[in-house]
Amino acid sequence: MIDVLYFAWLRERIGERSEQIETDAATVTELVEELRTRSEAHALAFSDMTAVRVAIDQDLAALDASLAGAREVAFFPPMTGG
Amino acid sequence: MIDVLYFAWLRERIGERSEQIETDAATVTELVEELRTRSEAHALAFSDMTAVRVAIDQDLAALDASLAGAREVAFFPPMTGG
Amino acid sequence: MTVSIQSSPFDMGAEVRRFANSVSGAGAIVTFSGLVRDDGGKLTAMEIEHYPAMTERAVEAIRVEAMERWALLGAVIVHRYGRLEPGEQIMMVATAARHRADAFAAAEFLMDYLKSRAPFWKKEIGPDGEQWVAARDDDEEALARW
Amino acid sequence: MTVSIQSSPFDMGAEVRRFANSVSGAGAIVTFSGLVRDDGGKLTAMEIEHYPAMTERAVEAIRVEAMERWALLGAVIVHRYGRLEPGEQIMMVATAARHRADAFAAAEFLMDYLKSRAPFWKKEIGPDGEQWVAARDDDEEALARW
Repeated sequence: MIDVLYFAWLRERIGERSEQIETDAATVTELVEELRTRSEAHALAFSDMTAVRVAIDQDLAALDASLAGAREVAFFPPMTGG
Repeated sequence: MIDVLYFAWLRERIGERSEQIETDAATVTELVEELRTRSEAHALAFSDMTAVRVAIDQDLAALDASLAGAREVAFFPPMTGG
Repeated sequence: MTVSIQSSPFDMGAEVRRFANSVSGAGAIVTFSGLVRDDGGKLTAMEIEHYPAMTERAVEAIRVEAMERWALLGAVIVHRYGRLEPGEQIMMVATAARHRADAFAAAEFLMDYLKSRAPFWKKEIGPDGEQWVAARDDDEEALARW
Repeated sequence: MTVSIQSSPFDMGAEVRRFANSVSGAGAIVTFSGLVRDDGGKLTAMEIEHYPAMTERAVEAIRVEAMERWALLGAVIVHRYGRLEPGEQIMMVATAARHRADAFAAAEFLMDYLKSRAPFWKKEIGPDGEQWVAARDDDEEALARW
């Protein structure tokens, strides 16, 4: 069971702040494949992965990072703070 | 008649903040030559001109600048503000 | 507090004074503050979203990296989230060092990293609607110089 | 006042607040303040001499040059003279711009020029005597980058 979080326009497109996912995905890439099948909104949100960043357990990670031991995966657009 | 001003260690070595000089010097270089003859302290203060900066009428100038029309000439070490 | 993530406004003057009093031996203090620009009435408000569980840790990691890379005597970061009006302060950083080169470089480093590596997202709200601020290519490129 | 040459102390926090309130449309404000370092008890006081008839004009000329070279919405400079104790503020600059790159670059430019082109001379007074601060080669070299 993984908590999946969405921020900014990913949150808005998917219409959820977070969802709990039962998954065997070994990597972020595999998780994204699964998420795309959940709804058209998910498919749209993840249609261009160059616009998506990911954090695993609150640490920035690569899109092909391993999910071994991961409890929380967050997806969001490039950050624009400061 | 030119007002000659001294700052920082030039002021301390010469022992004066300013002096009025009757001079026909056409350039700063010529004025320095004249000032050197006024006392040993002057000669010492002007012994190493690489350590001396000059302003003519409150504008930074080159050591060989013309004195045409000049009313106030100031000598001081490199500046160390900020 | 060396890192503060807050929705409430802050008093830049008071923060600067407190920071200056908190460091000793400093010869140079640099501050940066970011404000919501008033783009000639095109902006009604700025909404800043963040990732609460991650934000403070990510910002502190950036601060620690600056402390390690430059000879700093201190560094503080305040960053707000929520709804902000034009003219309001979004965030500030302050750095203190013996010499000005370290204080300036570290402040610029902090800003470049906060822009692209801290989990904040800005949305501009105007009379004609709202839109997420796009990341700028040159913000990402700015990281390359460090 | 955009340039103030004064012997009295100033309140950095109050100056920053006043400056921020005086500019409109700014997205970035950078400040620098220079303090008398406490060199482990080796310094009793700093004495700053200046050239009263020239100082304000020279500092204003440097300020105007910064305003012309960068897209600034404002710039202010406060510089003290006279006797200062360790920990006291010597001077400050503040710059405001729409974007941070202009505000940072202009503040660094102002500092580099004030160090080497404004008529101030510092003398360090310690328990073992006093001596004029020597100009540093790298302060002069810093000008070359602009």
